[in-house]
Amino acid sequence: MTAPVQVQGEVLSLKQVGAYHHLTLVASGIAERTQPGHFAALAIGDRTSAQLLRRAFSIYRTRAGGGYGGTVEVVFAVHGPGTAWLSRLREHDTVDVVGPLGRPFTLPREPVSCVLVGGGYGSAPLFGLAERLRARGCAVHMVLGAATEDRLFGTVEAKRAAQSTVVTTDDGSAGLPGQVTGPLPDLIDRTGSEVVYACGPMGMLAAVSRLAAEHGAWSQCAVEESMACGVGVCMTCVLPLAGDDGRTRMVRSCVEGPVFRGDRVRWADVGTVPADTVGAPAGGAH
Amino acid sequence: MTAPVQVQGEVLSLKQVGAYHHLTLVASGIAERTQPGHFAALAIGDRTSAQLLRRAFSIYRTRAGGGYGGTVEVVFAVHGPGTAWLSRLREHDTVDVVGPLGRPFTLPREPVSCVLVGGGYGSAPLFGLAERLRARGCAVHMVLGAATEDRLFGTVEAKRAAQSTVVTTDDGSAGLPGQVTGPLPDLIDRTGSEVVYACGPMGMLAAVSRLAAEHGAWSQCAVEESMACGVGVCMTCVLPLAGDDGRTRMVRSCVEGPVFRGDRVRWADVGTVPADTVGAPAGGAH
Amino acid sequence: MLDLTTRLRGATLPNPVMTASGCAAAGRELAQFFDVADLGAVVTKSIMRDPRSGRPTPRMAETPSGMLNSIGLQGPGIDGFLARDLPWLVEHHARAVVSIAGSTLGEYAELARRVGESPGVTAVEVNISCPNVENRGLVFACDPYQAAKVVSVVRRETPRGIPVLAKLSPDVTSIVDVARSVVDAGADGLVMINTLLGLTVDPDTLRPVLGGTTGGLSGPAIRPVAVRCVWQVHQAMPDVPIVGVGGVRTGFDALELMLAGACAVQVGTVIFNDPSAPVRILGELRDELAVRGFQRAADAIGYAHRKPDEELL
Amino acid sequence: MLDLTTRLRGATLPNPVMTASGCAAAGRELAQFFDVADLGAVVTKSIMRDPRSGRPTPRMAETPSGMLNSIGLQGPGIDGFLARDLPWLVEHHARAVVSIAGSTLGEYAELARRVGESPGVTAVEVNISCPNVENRGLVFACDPYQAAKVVSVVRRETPRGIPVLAKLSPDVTSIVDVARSVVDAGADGLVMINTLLGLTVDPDTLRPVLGGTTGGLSGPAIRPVAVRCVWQVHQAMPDVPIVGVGGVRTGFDALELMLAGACAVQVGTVIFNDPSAPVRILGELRDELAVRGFQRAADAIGYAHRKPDEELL
Ligand SMILES: Cc1cc2nc3c(=O)[nH]c(=O)nc-3n(C[C@H](O)[C@H](O)[C@H](O)COP(=O)(O)OP(=O)(O)OC[C@H]3O[C@@H](n4cnc5c(N)ncnc54)[C@H](O)[C@@H]3O)c2cc1C
Ligand SMILES: Cc1cc2nc3c(=O)[nH]c(=O)nc-3n(C[C@H](O)[C@H](O)[C@H](O)COP(=O)(O)OP(=O)(O)OC[C@H]3O[C@@H](n4cnc5c(N)ncnc54)[C@H](O)[C@@H]3O)c2cc1C
Ligand SMILES: Cc1cc2nc3c(=O)[nH]c(=O)nc-3n(C[C@H](O)[C@H](O)[C@H](O)COP(=O)(O)O)c2cc1C
Ligand SMILES: Cc1cc2nc3c(=O)[nH]c(=O)nc-3n(C[C@H](O)[C@H](O)[C@H](O)COP(=O)(O)O)c2cc1C
Ligand code: FES
Ligand code: FES
Repeated sequence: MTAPVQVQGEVLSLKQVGAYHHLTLVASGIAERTQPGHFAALAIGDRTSAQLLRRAFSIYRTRAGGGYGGTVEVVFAVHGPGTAWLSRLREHDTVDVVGPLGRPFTLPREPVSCVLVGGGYGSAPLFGLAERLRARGCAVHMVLGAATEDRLFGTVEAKRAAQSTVVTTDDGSAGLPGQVTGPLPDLIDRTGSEVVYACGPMGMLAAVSRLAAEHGAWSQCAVEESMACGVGVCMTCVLPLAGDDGRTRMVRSCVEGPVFRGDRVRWADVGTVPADTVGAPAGGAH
Repeated sequence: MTAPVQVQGEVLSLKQVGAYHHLTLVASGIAERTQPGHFAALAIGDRTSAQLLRRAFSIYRTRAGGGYGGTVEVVFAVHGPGTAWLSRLREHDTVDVVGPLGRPFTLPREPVSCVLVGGGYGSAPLFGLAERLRARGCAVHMVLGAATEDRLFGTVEAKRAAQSTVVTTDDGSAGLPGQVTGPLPDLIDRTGSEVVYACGPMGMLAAVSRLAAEHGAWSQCAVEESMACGVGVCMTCVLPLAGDDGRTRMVRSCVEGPVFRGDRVRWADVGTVPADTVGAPAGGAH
Repeated sequence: MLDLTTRLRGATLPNPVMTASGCAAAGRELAQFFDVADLGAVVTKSIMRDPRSGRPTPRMAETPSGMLNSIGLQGPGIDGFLARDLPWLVEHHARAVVSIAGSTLGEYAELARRVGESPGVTAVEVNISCPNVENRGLVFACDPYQAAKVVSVVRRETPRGIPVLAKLSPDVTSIVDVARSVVDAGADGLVMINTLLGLTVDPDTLRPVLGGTTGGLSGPAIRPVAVRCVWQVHQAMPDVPIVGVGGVRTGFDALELMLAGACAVQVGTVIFNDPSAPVRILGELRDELAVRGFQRAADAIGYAHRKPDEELL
Repeated sequence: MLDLTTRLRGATLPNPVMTASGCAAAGRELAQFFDVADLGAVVTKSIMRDPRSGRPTPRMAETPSGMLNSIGLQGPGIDGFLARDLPWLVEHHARAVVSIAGSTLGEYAELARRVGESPGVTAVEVNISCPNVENRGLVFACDPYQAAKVVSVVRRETPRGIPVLAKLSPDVTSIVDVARSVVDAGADGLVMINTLLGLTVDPDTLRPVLGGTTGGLSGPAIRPVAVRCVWQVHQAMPDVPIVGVGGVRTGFDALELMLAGACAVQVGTVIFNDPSAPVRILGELRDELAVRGFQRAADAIGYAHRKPDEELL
């Protein structure tokens, strides 16, 4: 695990990209440490802010510091007060950032074919990943999906980053109508991909890891669990994961994730504590 | 009492003036109703703000609306989180304003001489007052005092607004060394002033009203009591005031003030409930 | 058309939004910002038998997402209230819920009688968060037995047609126990919650800020406690009307209290932030209900108690 | 040089700032942001006898200036804790305050014994805000008698040299009564306050947000309640060491709890906002003491109880 740093980031730019906001912060020390799949946790407002909890965002891109300390970029959708506050930031405003956090994507040792699946802003961490994979001689194929065209992120960039790209939208406003899971099985088979990397909504991740397994590929899924601290001290971000010993434990997705082996996450049981979990209550919930 | 309005003010400008900030808001409906001594109550932050209570500021100046709705101006010192937030406002930001609030200064029927005493930012409401007084043929003399030169407000404007101006600073960094109460007695006598208007710290107001009385003048003091609502519903802003019937009551300075007859305020008892107050507890505090 | 009608035993209100006692005086000042008749009801500042000066200043301190107050029930006394305040509310077609506070059972009884005799009273709210001078100054609300005694005398002295609402304090080990005993004593409904006891120290004097040393904590900071209290009591006594109060700032906050079991809500501290909050929140509540497909506000009462699988409307 | 030393009966700490139980795990993660040995102490997440999965998610909800949590005491159990967590703290020269939680008196006794036998324990903090499975699931902390029983067994099983601190819940009618009875039962000090019981409803599901339905309210929102509890108990028992906890975000917040009567403070929820908060706050506390002319942190303890006229230093 790379040790995270806590720095006062300075807003270099904030741009609207479709339904999303693309935020670039000058934040020294983070770029150097970041690998694809890492995330950053941003504080909302100043010391008098009523929103105490940090907001977690996948790191989209970083640039190691020249003179002025390196930058880190995230792409976000406005959801509630925290992201609304972030969307109102202006140049030179400061944001307290902690990162890089979590376990990044695991890269294959061999130069195998890989499929990268991104749902909505979930594509953000995949471009850096694609770069790393290709540097290792892996063939990279991307599937980007979203509800509507404006919720797709990076379709143009994908063309550069991947050998092939498939785009899907639920409403058919761009690419194939339907979900990323439509083209996926055939793509895995056709490209003989051995690993599927995915980032997006839990439902999508569950489906992707199932399909990957069915088609003989490993899957690496970056999950999105509600987090209070992002650094491993609060125990709010847990999900049921089967360990090497086959036993299920409630693990913290901020430090043991956000990237997990898809076949280890008990997708159907997320949001519950399965009865066979280590330390599960004899008689129902605690 | 003029009915106040609640409007979304838009920041037209925010300028640093010595130790203070001069904020101009476009806020229709307020200018038309404002008289010297009225105040405005500004909300801090948006709907998620942790600072719930409005901040009260004397109205420095207003301009009745041309096309774009009129402006209201306040001058403030950064004190805590609320004024700190206000000091970070930028053009076009919106601020929820309620005003005009409270009872303004009472003007003399006759064209008498008046002394206007301002402590620190307390001079802000006096310039509009001076204008009104002179329009009625009153002679206007001003005494502006502060701890240090940068805490004086409007000394230049005072020269235009008043027949004569005296400036004092505690440290002698500008004008006479000492406090406004130094030159006051002589000034009242020399100018034969019949009314002394004052706005500033409570200590100053207490001294001014005593001196005014001693030198045969009425006094009108704009007080500054800690306020939660500013509109008369919370009962936090009270001070002990002797009524026409000679009996003392705890009165709300936001609606029955902020301007009071100096001889009616029980200055020495502010912060207490005098035993002879109407409804005072038999055995100590409630 | 969305039906916002709310029923408290013995009283029907056009909508569920009221002002909270002590945060709207007797309505007059707020009439500058909206028509008080538009609200479900205006709850008046707790009135005592005699005129009362209240506590020394400072009477308030701002706290994170809340405030502390120690007003000390300053007021004109029942005579002044009935002569000047109540008639104004009646003239302006507001539904007046009169909050009463006493320091002895006798005072509560007298207040109930006086208020009950007056025309135009929609309901009586009994503020029992007052020290009982006959019982070592212990707060009535903190003892189920004392709380019940107050409610029973008030109920006895109040005309049948006028509902008596008992306002409870959250500063107890079991609010359900207090709720049960005041309901058994005749309360027609419950108002929850009053402020939490708090204290803050002045950075300059290094002494308590408030003239009253301790004060009542209110505002959005305490909303989760209010929602929890409403939830617990509604679960224990689903048929007892509950008026939810505590930190309501938006229409969803109001709806949240109703989903937890309240049939009406009160807006308090947030009025200081936004004097038109009660009507704003009423409008927002209407929208929150509408977008979720509720036809009647009454259908939202206690909705959050349904099993997760019971699908939405 | 300002003397920050703090004394708890039986233990002396270099400074008054600790982490709050459950907000710093066992220190390891925070060591990425500061040296855990710089703090007065690290209080570990309440440990139970057996490994524990905790409650289903969602386990938290943000609230105005606070949050609700229902973690359900997830943890490795005492064996795992003593094997992996405690040794790490000792190696890193942190003063370890071990928080224990049980569901029966027997569990508390066993935990106290196991912890007491282990090297490097600075103090034991007893989390009594747990349901007593042997008594209809009633929370120990809500009953002075049950609370006292837990504390007495823990005190009995813990080596004399190690202070036992009882952590109290604010959700009681009289925190002074609970404080008195646990002190009589042998508590060497008190930790106040644990979270307030709260609930919030999800705007989408219209059901309680938390997997545990209700949760604990924490953060700056509750600070005035924490300060009040510390104030009341220090006034009643000036000689009992109190560790203040609840909403500490700045050095003045820490000082405020000390002025009210605390000899040490804990930082909890604010760590989630700022992982280096404990050391930041320690530095700010030093400054707040210095600017006010305090030579020793100990001189600030209970300072706010002095008469207004007793002039400052
Ligand atoms: C590892 C990780 C990576 C993420 N990457 C991105 C990204 O690249 N772009 C993006 O737009 N969003 C991302 N999210 C989701 C993002 O954190 C939430 O949308 C955001 O926290 C919502 O904050 P809010 O104040 O707008 O909403 P609110 O609902 O007000 O948030 C309230 C609380 O709930 C938490 N919360 C709410 N929704 C989520 C959620 N979906 N996931 C986690 N916590 C949540 C917040 O952190 C906060 O503590 C990521 C989440 C995680 C855990
Ligand atoms: C009628 C009136 C006119 C005023 N005019 C001016 C003016 O023209 N320029 C100016 O700089 N200040 C003026 N003040 C004082 C100004 O309201 C306070 O400085 C400001 O509210 C402090 O807010 P804060 O958040 O910075 O400080 P905080 O201490 O964080 O404020 C916390 C709470 O205490 C209240 N409060 C704190 N100090 C004061 C105070 N001195 N008076 C009233 N309430 C206070 C605030 O309203 C808020 O509710 C006036 C006050 C009143 C009552
Ligand atoms: C300044 C102030 C005065 C109050 N006075 C009273 C009162 O007289 N009687 C009463 O029952 N409650 C009183 N309350 C409590 C409120 O009615 C309400 O129960 C509490 O503040 C929680 O609601 P809120 O968070 O919306 O303010 C007062 C609250 C405040 C802030
Ligand atoms: C996520 C979380 C977990 C907690 N776990 C524990 C615990 O295991 N044992 C305990 O005694 N208190 C626990 N607490 C309570 C805190 O220690 C503290 O008493 C409370 O949160 C108030 O302090 P704060 O406002 O600084 O967080 C927990 C609090 C939070 C927010
Ligand atoms: S978010 Fe706190 S432990 Fe994962
Ligand atoms: S500030 Fe609320 S009554 Fe004056």
